[in-house]
Amino acid sequence: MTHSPEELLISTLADMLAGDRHVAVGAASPIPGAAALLAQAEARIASGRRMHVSILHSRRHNPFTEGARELFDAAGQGRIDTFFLGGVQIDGQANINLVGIGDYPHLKKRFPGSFGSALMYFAVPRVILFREEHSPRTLVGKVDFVSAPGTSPPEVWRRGGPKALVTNRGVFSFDPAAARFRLESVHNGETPATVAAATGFDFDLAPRVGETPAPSPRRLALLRGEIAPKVAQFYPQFAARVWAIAA
Amino acid sequence: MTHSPEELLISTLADMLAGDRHVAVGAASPIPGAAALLAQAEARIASGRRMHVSILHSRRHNPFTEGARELFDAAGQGRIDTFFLGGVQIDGQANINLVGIGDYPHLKKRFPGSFGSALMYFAVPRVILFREEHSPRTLVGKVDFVSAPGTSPPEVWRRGGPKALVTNRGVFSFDPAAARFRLESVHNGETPATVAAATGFDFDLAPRVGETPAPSPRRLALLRGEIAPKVAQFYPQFAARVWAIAA
Amino acid sequence: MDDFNRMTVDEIAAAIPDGALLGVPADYSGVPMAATRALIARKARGLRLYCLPLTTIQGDMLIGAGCVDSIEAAAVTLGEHGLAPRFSAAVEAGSVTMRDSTCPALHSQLQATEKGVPFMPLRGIIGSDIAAHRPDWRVIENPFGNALDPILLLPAVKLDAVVFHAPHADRNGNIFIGRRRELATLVHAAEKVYVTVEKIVDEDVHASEASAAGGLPAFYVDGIAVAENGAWPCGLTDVYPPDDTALAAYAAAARTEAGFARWLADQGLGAGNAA
Amino acid sequence: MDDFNRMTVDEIAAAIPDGALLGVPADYSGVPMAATRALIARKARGLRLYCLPLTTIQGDMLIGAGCVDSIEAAAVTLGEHGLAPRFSAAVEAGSVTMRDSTCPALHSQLQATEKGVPFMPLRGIIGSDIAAHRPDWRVIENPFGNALDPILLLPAVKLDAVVFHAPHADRNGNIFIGRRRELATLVHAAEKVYVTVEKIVDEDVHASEASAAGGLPAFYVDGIAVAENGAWPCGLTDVYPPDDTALAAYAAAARTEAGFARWLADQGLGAGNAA
Repeated sequence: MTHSPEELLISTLADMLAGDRHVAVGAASPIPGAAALLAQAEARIASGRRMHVSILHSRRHNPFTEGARELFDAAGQGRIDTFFLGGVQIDGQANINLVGIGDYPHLKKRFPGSFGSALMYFAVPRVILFREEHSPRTLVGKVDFVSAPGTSPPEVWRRGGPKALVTNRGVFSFDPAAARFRLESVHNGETPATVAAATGFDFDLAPRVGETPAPSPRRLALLRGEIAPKVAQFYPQFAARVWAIAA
Repeated sequence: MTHSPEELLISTLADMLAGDRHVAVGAASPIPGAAALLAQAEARIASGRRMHVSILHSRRHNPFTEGARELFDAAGQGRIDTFFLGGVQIDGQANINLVGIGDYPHLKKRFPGSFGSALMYFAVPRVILFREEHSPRTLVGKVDFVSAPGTSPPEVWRRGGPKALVTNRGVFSFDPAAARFRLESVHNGETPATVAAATGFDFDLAPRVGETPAPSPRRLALLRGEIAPKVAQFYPQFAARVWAIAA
Repeated sequence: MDDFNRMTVDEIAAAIPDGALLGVPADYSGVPMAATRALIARKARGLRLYCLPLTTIQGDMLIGAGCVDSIEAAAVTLGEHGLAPRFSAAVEAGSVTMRDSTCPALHSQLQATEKGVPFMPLRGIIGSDIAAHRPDWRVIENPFGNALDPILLLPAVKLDAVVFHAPHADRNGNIFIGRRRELATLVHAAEKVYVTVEKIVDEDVHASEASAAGGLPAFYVDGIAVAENGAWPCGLTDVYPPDDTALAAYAAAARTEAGFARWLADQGLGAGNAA
Repeated sequence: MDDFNRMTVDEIAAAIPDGALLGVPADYSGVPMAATRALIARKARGLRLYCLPLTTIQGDMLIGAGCVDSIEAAAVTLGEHGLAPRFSAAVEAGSVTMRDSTCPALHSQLQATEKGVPFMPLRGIIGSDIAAHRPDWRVIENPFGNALDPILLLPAVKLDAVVFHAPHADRNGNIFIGRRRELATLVHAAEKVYVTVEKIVDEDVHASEASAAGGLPAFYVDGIAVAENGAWPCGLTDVYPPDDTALAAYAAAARTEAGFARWLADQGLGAGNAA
């Protein structure tokens, strides 16, 4: 069964969520949102276990009742196992920049801002960096502005941090002690060399950099049959584009 | 028109609330609660002005929607103008004791505890001390335990504090600079001398200590006609005793 | 199909271990009396009660039955039914340690845990004997002040468990708590969260904005037991009023240790008194 | 009989003075677009926006119309409609000062005022360039720690005013805000509170526990104006969805200053652009 690039990314992210009790997904994140719902469905099928998924963008899947602070409070309490962050720029030390390009505060190009990244990156045990565009423009040697640092000195309280970086070219893990990414797999059509050419920072290589596993037929069927209609409810444009379905 | 002792106290407290925007009344306080509702009705009649009255004991008159912390938060914000506090003991420096009699923690007689007094006494501009029993047992030279101090050193943040002490014998004002009470009026049948004999601390005398003014016929009619039925809804036993009405 | 961990009241009592720091709601806030009777029946021992911010018959019964080592609260009282007799007797005898606090401090120490911070500042309290007897509290100079400005810092408190009673849960395990947001504070600060409810309803608490505003999300909750009249003899807002006759009977009986023991026996809890 | 201070939308805009530190709700939280148009119409100047925690078209329009000196937020964006063009242009040109923050900090600084304390601690953030550019924030050593444990302290922020849009108020002046408790935080931290509503309803918001749980008490509110579709083109939860066509049209028009001016003129706000 063939799959789309988006379905590969959803499948890759879903693998990283197995075992979580509670996955939260921020705004404007259809692929992480679909991955969380897929992992939730698979946990139910495999073991009857309930995985909580909180998708801020969705009326139906947003469980919070104490206003916008509750996600951050829940993260502070250690109740969120995995969260997703992106970045206008991500550098080799996993620092992320959501603010802009240029010499802050005199930016050449202003982006929206840091959102809750400066807390979530510290408080959530597993943060998955997700940025589709994989180029020297997005994956840089040093970010122009640190919205949230990838690592912290030992005396600074930090429950979690970056565990992985997923792009449209491959999958990296992150070693906080070395403050370096390691390429774990490349998507179909890429090699470590093509990935390195598209990356603005140095990274390590896994002993064997394989191809990112394609979603199984069974997983694809679940994704298209059960998950896609749910995603269409809160990301209609994305669902229409990827699965040609309406909300 | 004759009035009961309770009606005199309600009337006396109501006089102290004129001009307030927001009066809050804690648990187990039928007389302060009735006084607040009376002052509210009189402000409406006099000028059409709305005085907010929050009575924690009442489902109907408790406006808070963020749980039990909201009263204290609102006080911290400076939104409560007057609050009432009592005490197992009150001393001449306006320290109040809601905890017990004896050498803390080895008390001879344990009472419930300090409730929110240790914040409210600082945060609310005008705190009215109200204790019906006026005896050397309740108005003491020095409290056995300071649930909340009557005065604070100048460097300690304090927006408000004790403004008056009302008992079943008279009305005192309080001078925080001198940390002393001053007898302002005595209830019918009392004199400064009988009050002094029943008081365990020294206090000053106003230039002319008059008799506590009796409620006017108009006020009594309002109290009995409009306020008493409201009080009966949340203090049925008190209303039955004082006004012989049922909820 | 229920999509939550359904327990019995006895299983909840068994899941709260001896010695636990246990969150206790106020009398207006869903008193878990069915679970309290189950704790007494299982002869719970060494409980440390943390009240938000006070307790009435729940704390008094647990103390009278010998389940409690210490209690932190702004007040322990039977309200209009008078002093809490087993509490007062135990404190006067020195058999239970009372950690005197004040309402906003009890809220703030849980809110610190709620926000994942190690402490919270609070105004007032300085100069009271409450502060004088709390070596776990600190006074610092306000770092943002220009002049001397002492302010109290209170350390975060994390509860081992909380149990409360609520009107209903839905089949997804969301709880309806209405305006009683202090229950959410207790929950956010607790390691384990158990809830007893009057009933399970079919309509999702999150279905409408009005209902959701009074909801507690399922992801906080470790187990739910159905216990009809589970707050009795305390009341449950908009569901049933307090049973003042039963509360008055308790207040009268509990004035003496013997009277309390008889009252427990009448409740089928005769073997629950202090070991 | 209405028992609240009824105002018009224009009176609300007039009551918010030039230079005010103005609370701004997020796009999911009752965006006061009618009041925003009235602020532009009255040529408000020098506003300092404090967003909880972000703003979309409201902040972008106010900036484009020259009403804003500075803005503090975790993000300014048109969401699925792209970057906020007037915001980005103004920040790039240096004509508006952006005070970059992060969502939980924006909540905590208002919660400090809510609790009447001078500061609140917050975890994380240390080592970010957000913290590096905020001289008003302090790092201290945790007084309760045993080892080195730096923690950020954030000073309390008191807003001069807040205005937001809500589904309804009752005749006693209570506001229904549903689950949007961040609106309560904005209110608690504001000197003056103005609300626009779709309608005034006869049933008291406090009448039932479910409705009261989504209520904001009247005593916080300084004035209420009825403004039907008052959040348009933003949505209002459970009342109407965002008008994506209008938002897309705004996003396209506002890409240039001239396009924005034409768009304002089409809204009858032609004279509102920067002086």
